[in-house]
Parts: sequence; C-alpha cells; structure tokens
Amino acid sequence: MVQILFFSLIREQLNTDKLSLSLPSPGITLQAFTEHLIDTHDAQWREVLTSANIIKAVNQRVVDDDCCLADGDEIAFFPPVTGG
Amino acid sequence: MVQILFFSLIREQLNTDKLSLSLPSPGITLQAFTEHLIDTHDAQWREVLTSANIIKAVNQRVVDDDCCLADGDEIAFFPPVTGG
Amino acid sequence: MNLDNVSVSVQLQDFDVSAEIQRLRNQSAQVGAVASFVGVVRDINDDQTISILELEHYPGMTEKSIAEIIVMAADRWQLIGVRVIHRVGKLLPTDQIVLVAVTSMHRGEAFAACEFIMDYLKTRAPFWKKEQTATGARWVDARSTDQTAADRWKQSD
Amino acid sequence: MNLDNVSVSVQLQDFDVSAEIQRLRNQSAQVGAVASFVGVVRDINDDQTISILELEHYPGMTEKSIAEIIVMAADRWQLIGVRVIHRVGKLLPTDQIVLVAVTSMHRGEAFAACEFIMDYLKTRAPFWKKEQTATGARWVDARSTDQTAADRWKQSD
Repeated sequence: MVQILFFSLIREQLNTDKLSLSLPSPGITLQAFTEHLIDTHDAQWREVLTSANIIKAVNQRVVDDDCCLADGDEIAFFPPVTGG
Repeated sequence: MVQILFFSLIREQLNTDKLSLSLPSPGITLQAFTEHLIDTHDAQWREVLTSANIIKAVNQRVVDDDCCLADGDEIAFFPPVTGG
Repeated sequence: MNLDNVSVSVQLQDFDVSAEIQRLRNQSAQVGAVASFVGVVRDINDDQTISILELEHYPGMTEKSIAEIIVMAADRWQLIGVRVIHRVGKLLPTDQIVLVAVTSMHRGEAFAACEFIMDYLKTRAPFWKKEQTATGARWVDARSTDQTAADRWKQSD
Repeated sequence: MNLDNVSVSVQLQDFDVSAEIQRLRNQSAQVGAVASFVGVVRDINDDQTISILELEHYPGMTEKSIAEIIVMAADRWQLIGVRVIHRVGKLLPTDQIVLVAVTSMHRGEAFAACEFIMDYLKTRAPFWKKEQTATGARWVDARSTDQTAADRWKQSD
C-alpha cells in the first residue's frame, strides 16, 4: 500500500485529501503512477494532476516524475508553496 | 565663545571632557584652531590632537580640517566610533 | 552549529519574539548578533481587503524541509543558533505569521543566514495561504519574486 | 516614510523586542515584514574575558547621526517604520546593546534597510566601548571589517 496526499487547491479541486492504494506494479515510476490515478478517476483528475505547476513529493521530499515508487511510500501532490 | 568636547580615549588622555574658549579669530579654520589648542597646552595635547585617526565634529557633524569656525560652535574630538 | 541550538515549530498559537531571542542569547555567551525576521498578515493584498488568512501545511514535511534549509545555512555561515516558528490555521491582519531568528558571533553571518532561511522557506516549505476577501476565498498565488530571491543564493561552483 | 513612524532612543535601561515590534506592527496594517537586529555583549572579545562593557556616547550627536542614517535608508528603500534603541552605561555579557527594527510591505526592503542602518551606525554614530578585563580596562579598537561592511552600500552613481 502507498498513501497519497493532496493539499491546498489540489485537495479542493479533487475533493480528496488522502487515498490508500496498492501500487499497480512494484518500482512503477511516479509518472506512470500518476497516469494510473488519472485513469481510475473522473476527467477532473486528468486536468488537475497534469497541470503545469503541480509539485510532487515522495516521502516528504520533492521529486521528479521518473522517481520509482515502493510499497509504503507517502506520495503528495500540491501547488507551488506560499508560506512565510 | 565656543564649546570644545573630548570623548573616550581622547578625553582620558587629555584628562579633560570639555572647555569653553573664545575663538582666537573669527572664521579661523578647524586646523588653525586645533594648533591654537595645542600651543596653549602641554606636549601631550600635540601628540593626542594630531594622532592620525582622530575625528573632529563641528555642531555634531563630522568635518574636515578646513572647516571654518564661528562663535557659538560646538567642537568635538574623538577616536573612531565603536558602538552597535 | 550545535544541533541542540536549532528549534523548529509549526503551531496554531502566537509567539513572543523577546522570549525567543532571550532563549537564543542564553545558548552561548559568544552570541554577539541576533538577526530576526517576523512576517505579518497585511490587510490588503493584490488590491483586495483581507478579512482572514488561513494557512494550510503538510505536517511532517514542513518541519523536515525547514530543518534542511537550516542545515544548508549552517554549512554556509558560522552560526550559533536558529529558531523558526511558523503559524498555521486562521490568522487576522496584523497577526504574526512566521519568525526566523539566527544568532552568530558577528552580524554579517546572522543577517545573511536569516534572509537565506526566509527566502528558502518561502519557496520550499509546504505551506499554502488562503485569503478570505469581500468577494470570496482565494488561494494566494506563488510570486516569481520569491523564486528570484531564493535563486540569488545559488552558488556558482 | 511617515516620520511619525521613526523613533530613536539612547538609554541606560534594557528594551523589550516584542513590545517594540508590536508598536511597529500597529503603525500600519500594510506592514508585512519586520526585520530586526539585536547586538549582544559577548563574554570573550579578542581572546580576553570581558567582565563589564561600558558604553560612552556623545549626547545629541548620537541621536542626530542615527536619524540621518534612517533618512538615508528611507531614501533607498520603501519603508513603513524604523525603531532604533542603543544602550549606554555599564553592560554585562549576554546583555542587549542595540536594537534596529525596520518594517516594510515586503521583506527585501526591511532586511536591506536593517543591515544598512546597523552598518552605518557602527561606523558613524558616536559611541565608544570600553571593556573591563582581568588585566585592566581597554577601549575597543574600531574594526576595519565594519568600515568594509559600510562601504558595500556606497552607490556607484
């Protein structure tokens, strides 16, 4: 199982704050996993999860799309940060 | 009359914190006035008042030696500042 | 820098800058300089009056990312202590949002590290601001000027 | 900058940074950034243990020179308020010496102006430090690094 978290505008647009899923295949890339999420949800998910400035983190570290996932990972999707 | 103030190390070396004097001549330069002070005091004053890094202020503003003095001026001698 | 002298909090409640600076000063009698920054909620942003500012964050990643930024700062400058507090939840105009306080022997290091930590926190720590205005709620857009400020610190090596 | 929002004090007693920042924040709900600096007495300076630090100043000229430095800063950056407090008299290690706090809408201005005011205060405001050490009293020497820090701000125009 992996845990998937959504924050801020992304959370509101998807009306989802977290999901728990089994990885469709071990070692799948973040890009392929994002496609899997899109394919298993409605059209809004494609629009939101492919937006140009979306940030993705794995285990609380910002990563690129070619990052490989493992069971137990925490995956997060969020817009550019605006704290401080 | 002008008032002359000495601060910090200069004050200690001259053992004087302030003096009131008549200007020897109106419009005298600060350089000539400093010479006047030296000439009317003991040898220690020459050493202290001609030291390379001494700072001079007239009416609470740092000035050059060619500054012309007027009656009522406040003249100060002090070493480089070390506050903050 | 002794890691015992680093502290990061993400909290709902307000903070007392004097008390935080006092604690930093007590860490070492070699502290000669305390540079600090407080971010404050403004009443008008992008021409709209703000009634409430709500701060969301990513628990765990926020603390971790700020700790990493502090380690980067300690690699670049000789620091004695660092304290970062970031508030979350609902805030009002004039409320304090964030504190970054840095101590060092001499002021140059403290100033540079304090600004560095703020610039990186702005672009890397996962916080998001939502403003309540007369015309509704809106998520604050990231500013390119914040990215520019952080990019200034990139070392050409 | 509204000159009502500028305040300079030279005083014997200690200061409360939180209270000073609170007052600056209350000047305008447009304050988004508060940059501040606190200088602190260190227990060891130039390899000697300091028991007491005594601060002498030139009454009248100190306030005037700091006010002029603040005007220069306000000419260069868009500021909302400035508060400077400098203590005089006898201080002990870990005591606060000086506070410079600057407010602005955005943080870049506040940081730059705060550091500028400190750098100029260090080289222009007539204060002198005398240290009591185990081997007697000594006047602190001016540091060339302070002049270098102030010179950084010279504009090439």
